[in-house]
Amino acid sequence: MVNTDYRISDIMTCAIANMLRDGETVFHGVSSHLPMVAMMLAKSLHAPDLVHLNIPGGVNPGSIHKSSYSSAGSDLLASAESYFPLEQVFDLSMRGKLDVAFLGGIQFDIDGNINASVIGDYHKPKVRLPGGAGSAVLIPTAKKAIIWRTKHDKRTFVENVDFVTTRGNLWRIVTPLCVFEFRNGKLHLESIHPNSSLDEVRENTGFELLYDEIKYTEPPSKQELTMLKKIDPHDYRSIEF
Amino acid sequence: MVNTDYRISDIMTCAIANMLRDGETVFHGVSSHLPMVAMMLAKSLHAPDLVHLNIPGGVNPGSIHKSSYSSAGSDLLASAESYFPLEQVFDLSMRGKLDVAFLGGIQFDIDGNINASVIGDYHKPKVRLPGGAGSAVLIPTAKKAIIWRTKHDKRTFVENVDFVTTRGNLWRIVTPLCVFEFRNGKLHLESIHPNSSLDEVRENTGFELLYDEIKYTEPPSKQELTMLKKIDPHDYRSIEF
Amino acid sequence: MKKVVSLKEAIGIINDGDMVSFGGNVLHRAPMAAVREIARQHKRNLRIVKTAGAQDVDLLCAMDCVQSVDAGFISYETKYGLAAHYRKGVQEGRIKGNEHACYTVICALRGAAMNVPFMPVKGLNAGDLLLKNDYFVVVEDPFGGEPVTLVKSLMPDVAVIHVQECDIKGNSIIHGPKFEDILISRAAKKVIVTTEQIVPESKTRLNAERVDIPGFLVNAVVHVPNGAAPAACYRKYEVDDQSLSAFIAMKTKEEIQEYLKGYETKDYVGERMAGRIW
Amino acid sequence: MKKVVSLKEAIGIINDGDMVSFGGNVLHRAPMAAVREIARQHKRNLRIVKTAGAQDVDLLCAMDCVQSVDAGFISYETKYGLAAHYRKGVQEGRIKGNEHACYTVICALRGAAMNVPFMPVKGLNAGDLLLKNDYFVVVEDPFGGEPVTLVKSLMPDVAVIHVQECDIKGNSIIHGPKFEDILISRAAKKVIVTTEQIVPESKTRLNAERVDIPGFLVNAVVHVPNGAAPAACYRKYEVDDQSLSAFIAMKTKEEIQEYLKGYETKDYVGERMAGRIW
Repeated sequence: MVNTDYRISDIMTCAIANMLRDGETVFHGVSSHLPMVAMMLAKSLHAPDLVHLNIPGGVNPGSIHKSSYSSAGSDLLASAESYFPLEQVFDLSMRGKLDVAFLGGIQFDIDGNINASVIGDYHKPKVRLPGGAGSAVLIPTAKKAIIWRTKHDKRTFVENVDFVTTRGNLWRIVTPLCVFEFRNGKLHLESIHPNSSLDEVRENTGFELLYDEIKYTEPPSKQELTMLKKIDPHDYRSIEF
Repeated sequence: MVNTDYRISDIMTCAIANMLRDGETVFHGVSSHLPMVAMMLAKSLHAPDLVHLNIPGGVNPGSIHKSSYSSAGSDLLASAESYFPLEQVFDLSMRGKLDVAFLGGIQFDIDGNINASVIGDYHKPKVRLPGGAGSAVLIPTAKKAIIWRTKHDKRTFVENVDFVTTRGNLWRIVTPLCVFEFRNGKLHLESIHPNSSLDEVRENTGFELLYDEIKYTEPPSKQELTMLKKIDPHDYRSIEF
Repeated sequence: MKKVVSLKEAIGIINDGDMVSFGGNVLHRAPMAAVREIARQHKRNLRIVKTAGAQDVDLLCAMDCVQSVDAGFISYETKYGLAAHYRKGVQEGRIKGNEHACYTVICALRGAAMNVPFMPVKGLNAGDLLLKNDYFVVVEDPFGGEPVTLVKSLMPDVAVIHVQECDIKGNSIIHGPKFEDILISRAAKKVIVTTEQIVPESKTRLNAERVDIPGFLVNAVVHVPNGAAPAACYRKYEVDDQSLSAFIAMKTKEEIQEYLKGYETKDYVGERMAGRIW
Repeated sequence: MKKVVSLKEAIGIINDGDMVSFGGNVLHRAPMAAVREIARQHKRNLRIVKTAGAQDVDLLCAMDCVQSVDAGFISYETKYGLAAHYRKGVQEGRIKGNEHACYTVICALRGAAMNVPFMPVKGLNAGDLLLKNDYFVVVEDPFGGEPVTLVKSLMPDVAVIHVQECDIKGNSIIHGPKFEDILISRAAKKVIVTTEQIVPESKTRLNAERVDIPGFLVNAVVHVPNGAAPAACYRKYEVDDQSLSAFIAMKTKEEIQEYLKGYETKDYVGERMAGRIW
């Protein structure tokens, strides 16, 4: 079943792109190349009026070809249609007008708790993580919070997170193996990627897998792969792998 | 003693200009032609580094020749050196960094209470006045609040104001007859204009005149009058008279 | 999806009872064509929010469109005198005049932009405004400092803003002073932009960093050259002295209705633009 | 009165124990020459405030200049990995890592710009950040709504900002993204601007509406071409990959001291400008 024409990064990018609807306001932050490419893909295919928001404030950048080392760089403003910087993106989300926010995290548990802060005690941490950046205010306020994580193992999907940077109201988590949906207060297995299996997901997840039926993530279409080559010729979507 | 070379508006303008020091940040609002001219005069003579702030946000406008009907117009920005709009002028004052603010008012009493709101009851006013604009936040926070008023009568300088729009911390009140100084919680007669007299001030003031000695306001100098003709050729300083 | 609409359609967005905030300041870049259309459509019980208003507020007060006015200053400037209709409405008890300190309007709108119920305000710590108005309250500082004044947020339903340039997506550029227009565009739930000129998207994109209101915040765009008149519009026109003086001399609703009628051709000149396929 | 000074003089404004806020964001337009000079002058116990920092914070942590860091995110981006010196400092208890949500840093700085002791924040209503940090508190809404989270204001003593253009009065123009630079220039008591270029006053006056930081807010101007390197500076230069990678590989203070020495000639190139009569 494994198609060698696409990689895990392509599957994740396309899966995320397909979660985005036309006209939505969508924000990604720093170190977020994969969702950035997914947003451009959605905009190029089914969501032309998607509103692309980012840290440097470039609304609907015309291109992301120059974003090699940063998804928060000036290049996003240089080709944009207007200026709407981070401060105001946050305000927008507070007003309930941010449809989708992309966020990270290091640990997740079945109850939708997210840790991006510390391993160990907050005041005397064993490991000080980079911090949740926008998570603690965007996950509670964005209409749909999508988390992506390029690692899927038992250290990431844990029984209990070490610290709750924020919790609740997340919408989807996209990993190299599957998509989780958060509903009724629990993470549910929404779909398994075509490159993976129920067993593999189970072996790499530290909590019980909840699901109604086994579904598989739609593999990238030819059209999507062709478009990906065009909008992301330098393969920034794979930087984290 | 009356010198026909200058008018009351000239005396007031020069008196105000002489209250301003070099390097100070100074703000005037709407309907404030006289202080606006005074600021330009001070800047042209003894205070070249005075920072002129205003509602449209033009920092240090190069000219006020076009401000015929408004002291809040775009002309102040058109010839300015930078943009610092009203919102931020207020913030600046809150931070204790506004040196001088020019404000109006309709009634004043000896205790430094200022009314710019209503005559009669606040909720059922006999007369609804325009409102105190910035007064209620600028008088408490600007280092020196200067009030100018082109009327000096017993309806303006009253025993008790009808409503306290704000109070305290004013510094000077300049009228067509005199200058009041606010100190130790009371208005004191600081100087009488050369065109007026102690009797005239007393007859037109509704509260007791406090003073240590009788002083007279310095009359406009030749240099000041010459400069006034240059910076205010259309005599905006007399609009309110 | 089509944002460029007629003035009538745009003002149709406003409901009776809405909280409405206008751009501009006193005699400058007030959205007067939109204000006139609000009067023509007989909107009722509007709650107006503006730091410093003049003919916009006065005209709507004259035409019985207004329930309350939250402002720091309502008056023309020296040359044109006071806002007689606003004063009369407040004095007769038909209109509630909620006096602010300009800055407290700004703070209340900042609260709306951040979607919090109040904003702390330094400076407003004395006088009767604090005592007579329930939108101010003084609280203890939970971090242990001095007592703090809070102003209740003002969350406009609609912001109405007149700009010099706007494209069909709503990306708007204001030349000259912006007054509180950017703030109200963020504070309001919906934004109506009237514009001197509808410019090509390629032009706004060239000036992306200078776009003051991004299109995705804008609900309706109306092409109204001279849409701020008789107020001034930077780089376009000065105050129309004759029109303003004439208005200020008017006493009755009938006179003002005639005045509004006199502007119809001018105010509706952009209708053709709205009809066009873009 | 003379604002154009040497880098050494400008950084002399900063006292041990000061709260200092840096402009830029992660790898972009961070005031790195100024940061290096802070390290060379062995400042101690600085309390750093920034929404999202990288080498600026990491370098000062490595050189023991830092007491606490209030930030939402401290890390390089994907390609360059984590901020090892910051992490180590926090893990060893030498540095207090006050985690914010980027937005709560912004709100805390807004509080400083308005000189109020706290700012209400929508959104931060769940999780341990609220419980573990004394700079957040949840209070009743005195206007009768839901409970409200307040963040304690962060009032920087000094803001340090790198810009592309500045005149001798301090009027500064930032090209491209401004990040939180304008906010911190208003929030801080003093402002140090380092600039790629000192431009004639006539040039800033021509672009008055585009001046991001008016001169009267600026205490010191330093001419430092490449003053953001190895971070990127829009329209001037990209990230200096080699320098950044070299730094990230360094483990000891001695190595970093050498690294700082290697920048001295570049960082002090503007000294001659400071000496000139303007």
